[in-house]
Amino acid sequence: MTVATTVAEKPKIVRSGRRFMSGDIACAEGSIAAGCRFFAGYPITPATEIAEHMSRRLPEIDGVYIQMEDEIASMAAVIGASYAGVKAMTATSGPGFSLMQENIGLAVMTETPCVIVNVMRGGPSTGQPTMPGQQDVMQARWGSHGDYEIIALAPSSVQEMFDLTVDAFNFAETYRVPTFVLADEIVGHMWERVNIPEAESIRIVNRKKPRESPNPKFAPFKPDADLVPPMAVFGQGYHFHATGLTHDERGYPRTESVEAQTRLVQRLCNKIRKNKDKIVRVQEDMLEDAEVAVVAYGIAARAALSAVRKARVEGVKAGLLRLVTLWPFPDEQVGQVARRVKAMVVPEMNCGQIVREVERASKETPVIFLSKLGEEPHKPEEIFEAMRGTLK
Amino acid sequence: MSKTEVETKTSQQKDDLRIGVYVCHCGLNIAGSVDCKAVAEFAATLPHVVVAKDNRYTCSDQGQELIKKDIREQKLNRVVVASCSPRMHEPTFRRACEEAGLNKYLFEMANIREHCSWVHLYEKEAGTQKAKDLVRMAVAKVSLLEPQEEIVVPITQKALVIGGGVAGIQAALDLADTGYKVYLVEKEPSIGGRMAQIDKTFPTMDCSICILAPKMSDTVRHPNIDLLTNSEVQEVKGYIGNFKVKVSKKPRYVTKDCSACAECVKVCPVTAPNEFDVGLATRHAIYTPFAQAVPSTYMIDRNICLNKENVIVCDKCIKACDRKAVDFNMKPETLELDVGTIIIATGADVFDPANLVQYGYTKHPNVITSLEFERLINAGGPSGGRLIRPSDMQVPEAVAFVQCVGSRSDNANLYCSNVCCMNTIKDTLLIKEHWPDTKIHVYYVDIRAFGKGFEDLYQRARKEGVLFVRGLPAEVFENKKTHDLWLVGENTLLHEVYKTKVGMVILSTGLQPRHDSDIIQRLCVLSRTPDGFFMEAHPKLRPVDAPTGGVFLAGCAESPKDIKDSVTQASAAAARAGILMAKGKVTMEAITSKLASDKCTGCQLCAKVCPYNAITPVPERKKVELIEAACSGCGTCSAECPFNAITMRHFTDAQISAQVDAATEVDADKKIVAFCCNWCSYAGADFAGVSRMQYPTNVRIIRTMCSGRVAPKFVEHAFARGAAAVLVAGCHIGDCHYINANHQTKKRVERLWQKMERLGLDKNRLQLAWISAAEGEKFSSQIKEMQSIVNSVNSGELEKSKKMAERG
Amino acid sequence: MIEEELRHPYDKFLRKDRIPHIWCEGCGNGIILNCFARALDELNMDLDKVAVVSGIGCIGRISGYTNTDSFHTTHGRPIAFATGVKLANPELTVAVISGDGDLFAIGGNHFIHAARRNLDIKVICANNFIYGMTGGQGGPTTPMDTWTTTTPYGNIEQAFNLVHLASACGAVYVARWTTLQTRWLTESIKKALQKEGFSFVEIISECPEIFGRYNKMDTALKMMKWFKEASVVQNFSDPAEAKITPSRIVVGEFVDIEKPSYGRLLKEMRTKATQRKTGE
Amino acid sequence: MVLVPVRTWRKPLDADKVKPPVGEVHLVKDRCKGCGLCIEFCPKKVLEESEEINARGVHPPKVNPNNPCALCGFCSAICPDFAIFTTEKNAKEKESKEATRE
Repeated sequence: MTVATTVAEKPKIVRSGRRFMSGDIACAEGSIAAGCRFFAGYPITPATEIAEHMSRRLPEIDGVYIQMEDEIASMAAVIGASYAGVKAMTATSGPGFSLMQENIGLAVMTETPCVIVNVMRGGPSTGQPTMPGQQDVMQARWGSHGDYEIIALAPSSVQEMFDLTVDAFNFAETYRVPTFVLADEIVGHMWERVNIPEAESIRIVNRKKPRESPNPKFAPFKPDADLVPPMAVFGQGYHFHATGLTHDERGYPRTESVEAQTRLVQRLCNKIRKNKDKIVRVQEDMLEDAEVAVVAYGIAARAALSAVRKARVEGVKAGLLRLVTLWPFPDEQVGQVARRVKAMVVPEMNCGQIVREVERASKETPVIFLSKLGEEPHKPEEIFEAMRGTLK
Repeated sequence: MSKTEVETKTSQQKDDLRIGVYVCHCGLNIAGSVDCKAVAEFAATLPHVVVAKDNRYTCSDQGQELIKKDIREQKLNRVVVASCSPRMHEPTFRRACEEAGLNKYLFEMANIREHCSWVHLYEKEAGTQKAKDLVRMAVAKVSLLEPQEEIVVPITQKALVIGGGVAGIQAALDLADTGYKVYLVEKEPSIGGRMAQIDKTFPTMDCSICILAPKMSDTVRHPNIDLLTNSEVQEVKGYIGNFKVKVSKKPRYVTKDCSACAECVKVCPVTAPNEFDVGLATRHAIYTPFAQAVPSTYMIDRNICLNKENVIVCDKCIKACDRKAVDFNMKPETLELDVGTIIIATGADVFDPANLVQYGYTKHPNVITSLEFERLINAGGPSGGRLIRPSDMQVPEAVAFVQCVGSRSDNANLYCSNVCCMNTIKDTLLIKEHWPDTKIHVYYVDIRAFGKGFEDLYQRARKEGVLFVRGLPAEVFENKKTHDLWLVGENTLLHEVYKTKVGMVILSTGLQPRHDSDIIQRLCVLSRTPDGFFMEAHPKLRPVDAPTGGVFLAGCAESPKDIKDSVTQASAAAARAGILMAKGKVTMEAITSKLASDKCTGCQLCAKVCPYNAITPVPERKKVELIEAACSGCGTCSAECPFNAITMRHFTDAQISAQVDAATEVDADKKIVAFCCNWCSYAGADFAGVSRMQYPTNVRIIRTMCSGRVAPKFVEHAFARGAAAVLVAGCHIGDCHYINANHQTKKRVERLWQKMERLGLDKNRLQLAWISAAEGEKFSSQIKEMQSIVNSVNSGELEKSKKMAERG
Repeated sequence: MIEEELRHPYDKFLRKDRIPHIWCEGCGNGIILNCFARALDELNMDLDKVAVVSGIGCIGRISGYTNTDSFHTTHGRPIAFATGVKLANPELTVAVISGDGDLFAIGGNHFIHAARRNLDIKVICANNFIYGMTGGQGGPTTPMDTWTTTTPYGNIEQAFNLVHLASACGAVYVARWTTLQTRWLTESIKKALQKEGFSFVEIISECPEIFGRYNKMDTALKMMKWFKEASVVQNFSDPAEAKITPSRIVVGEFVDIEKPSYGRLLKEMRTKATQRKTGE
Repeated sequence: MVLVPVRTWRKPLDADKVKPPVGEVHLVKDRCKGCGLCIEFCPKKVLEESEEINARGVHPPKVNPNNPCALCGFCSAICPDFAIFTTEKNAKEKESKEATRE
């Protein structure tokens, strides 16, 4: 990816430098920096600004923005673009996310690198379009039918909206898997200063290309050691076939074979599970000597941080474990912390989703759940009170 | 002249009728076997006759002047001329009357030539007696005639030419150049006809297609000509000046975009013998009949094309065509044309010599027809102009021509085909030109070299050493190995048998009427002469007019003729049609029906029988309505009406009864009263006259326009008057000039027969005969046959039949 | 025989290791595949630049048989998927081959919008009036009064007139043929493949095993006989009048117009965008 | 279309020159599913059902030697199973050479 400083006329691809922008725009810029040249979407609060920004930016840089007739189509188009060799993304929120689920399954089955941004809002159903939420965390993991693994990242700042979108593309390309950016209304609409690095310094991963040249025996779904098959794309002469049906390494349907089903589905899960350590990321704050830990992600993590700081001032040994990767879930990291602390507090803007994973990972250590629904995110005081409560 | 005026005027005239009778000698044509003076003297004794004269040629200027003079001076208000057939001179005398200020419908003719003098050449007395009767009948009718006003109808100034041979092309071009719109209908894919198939033309020996091709392209390019190939006339309705024609146009399956590049032909997988080359060459399913075809657009013969119905199995031509001109979705169209005149130039068929087994055509490969010869000798033909024997493709050393194949023979056509002699002579010279050493024998009956330059050509052939032998071969044998041929026959000049060996025999086949002539005949209500060709209105004076007004004949459709004659006749026909259209209007004879609404009860019987739907029922008023313009005057409605509500102008009940009365005034019991339709039977009787066919003198012919006019009451009236027998004669079923009016004739006569049987009468006394204009023979024999019936009638029988009318 | 098999002229358009295909005896899908191959052959297309996309249903399997890049999407989504492919790589010729249920029931929305946008893809619809793979249920094209497993009392729904729908939505090329008219069908597929913009070819395709069996035409021959007797070619007649009834199947080309494709407009818009000074 | 009735009884003189190509039918027997479309719609009735039973348990068509193939190729166009195709007879040698070259 070259920086477009050469021609004064040409708009820059990566708008490096310190900039003030909203989370949605940062996400859009991040995708572009990561090499996204195709966006298909459908207007929905609070993700619309991403589409709007893409519609302005992509044409400048020979990208494609298209507003499809619905989110089903958007997701299908994204898969199509990816198979045509272009990095592709869509952005939506709850209801649209639900519509996308079937084709997310198709993306999983056909191992399509693509990024789905879900700026979460209050549900269920139409719910509260303009209010924040973290209610789609489990849907992101289990939303489509069948067994599979995906990757989901949770930004909690505008800067992260940029950075994690880049990472999301890198993961998608590395593991040929749909990757989610699970933001929320607040992070999406929040304006902050963002530091966009120089293009060269941005790490970009591109999908593996087939090492063999086109030949009749070519097997498009034959995995390497990392369980990820190199990806051929349309128009390069491989004449390969891909299908949502259970298939063999040639890509041909195997609708009756137990062996094929087992092999395929297990590999689809294992290529993520076996590479978990390369994927999972968390951020630790003041956990070294902590007696109580807050486990949080997204917008909740920001309140959690000030709560921890406040606690330290009050003499409470508190720390924060911020989950950057939600899926695959960071069991080890949570487990380690759990073993060190007396209790854990999990604030989420839902009725308890990630907390179940935390409980699973933290064994005996007591876990206090702080639920929040509607406009207001958690207040640091609430989290602080909860921590102090655990130590009484 | 309004109806009431007419009535008052005639009623005045009733009181003082002043009739002039003129008996014509027609040289000796009449005077030879009829005592014209006596007839004139007799006429003078008839009621209201104030002038009765006989003269040599009434149709001459003097004759006509005399009539005019008498009308003026003697105040004649009715005129009778006893001379030839009204079909010949009625127009002449009507004009004379008109010029003298007498309404032409106050004129009547007595046909004492065709119907009397010529058919009773040797019975002067009886002939004269008959002539007197005929005059008596004419006078009886004329005294009841009323002045009539003719309606004038406009003429559509467009012409239809049927047939795109050289005659049709010429006629179309002439009319188009005159400025009339012409529809030229040709059923083949290209115009050109026979002439296009011929190599050279006699006597000038110039290349046939070379002189025809320019005319063909003129035709297709002419702004006034609408060329409809692959088309056939389906229906002709209406009348002179106002024909409505339906033409069905078969699809070519190739659009006008065709550039005739022939790429399609190269890939077409099916072949068939090319009709144009008489099967000597091959064509494909997609083809053009010949190089110079017009239009040049190719066409697909769906009969052999692999693609049937909706399934396109083979798309080779479609793919081969750059211009995307192949279109299997083309559908047949029906075009409706309004034309004022029709020229029939449908040409002739070639006699099929396979029927004459002695010549071995279709058995011996080297026996060919003159048409096959034309294609062989033609540089553009299947052999590239080499005269080769089909058996071995070798040029023969000796050839023989056999003349009159299918002509002038009892077991084929009786007539001379007119062109074969000269065609053969031309062919012999062509052979001599290319292969001088070839021995050529021509076996003939007579050599007919009658035309301009023909004799020279004949002599040239003789000088070139062509051997002309009088006497046709009795048989042609083949040497199975060499396929050489032996001709065996008698040289009737030297009275010796000849046995000649040749490499090839050319049968000089004659021409015959189109196998499907009957279709055109029916559509345009034409007549045909015994040889089957279309009959002209008059053999001398109207040789290109058909009997039906507004229809004309050109080329071989009328009789076998060569190119020159065809072109001449075509131009003549075009001129005749042009004259009609130039007038822009035509007066319809005032012989149509009139309805007396007060007598009409709305029973609708008339409406049911009217062939022209000219009568429409008006049930709410319990009446019918009569559209005079649509009426053609057959009179079958009037014959059907039980309430005498319909009058046929110029053929009223009263007038016809008066003729019956007059015909039966003396010796009724020996007489035959014959009702003959104008177009066929009356003309048939004329034809008998023209052919001098002798038959008994006791028949009295009453002319009606159609046999459908003959009401049962006329027949009953004849019997009531004591007539020995009655003949009702009309066109053959299907040939009726009024579409199907004669079906009513049949029904009515059958009803009469039943009645006669019921009354115990001898139904043979009423005869029904279908006699065409060409069947003079049939007419005379019909009269001869009826004699026995006449003789068998006894007084008792007569008395009974006199009461027939009264009894139900 | 093997040696001949190698020489079947169209083998090069097929994934030979997948032939014979799964379709029933006499199934129209095979004829459609055949015509598609013939079209590619006659246009002498670069197979590297052709992508075949299909949805769910019997005909959906077709993408598995064409020797091109191919994708077998979820039910109803081939057009949406194809949108992504075509826009991401404009030099590909993208053919969507799918069934009437896939394209017009579950996928109907994508069809009308792709046509509206004049997206440069070729949609070939095998219309067999029924859901074959699921055993013969009624669908958006099932004629009135027809018997299917879900219309046991006869179908009471009006059927879609697909060519009318396509032209109303703005398709630049619209044709309908039966599988019997392979020649015209192939020509239409060729036209569609060459034309810029949203092209639609509807193929009335026989399903003797299911539709036929339920409706007294239990062999391909019987159904073809119906096509032969009922079909009427009416090129460029009003698609609204192009009815399909037991006695009449109006076939032909209905629309062939020129209109800039979405791709072309997108390209033009891009040039505008790139030349624009970024006001920052 | 009805032309003037001419008795076309002779073998046209150029019959041997303008011989339309004769086709040869090739069957991929084991692909045939026996739908019979090729048999039904062959315009020259070249094909008929055979007695033999192929790998798929149906009767593939067989060629009737009395009816020469016109090479329209419809059998191959209508075959749903790529089981039949035609080539030009005399062109066969040259074609097979090519085949081996490939």
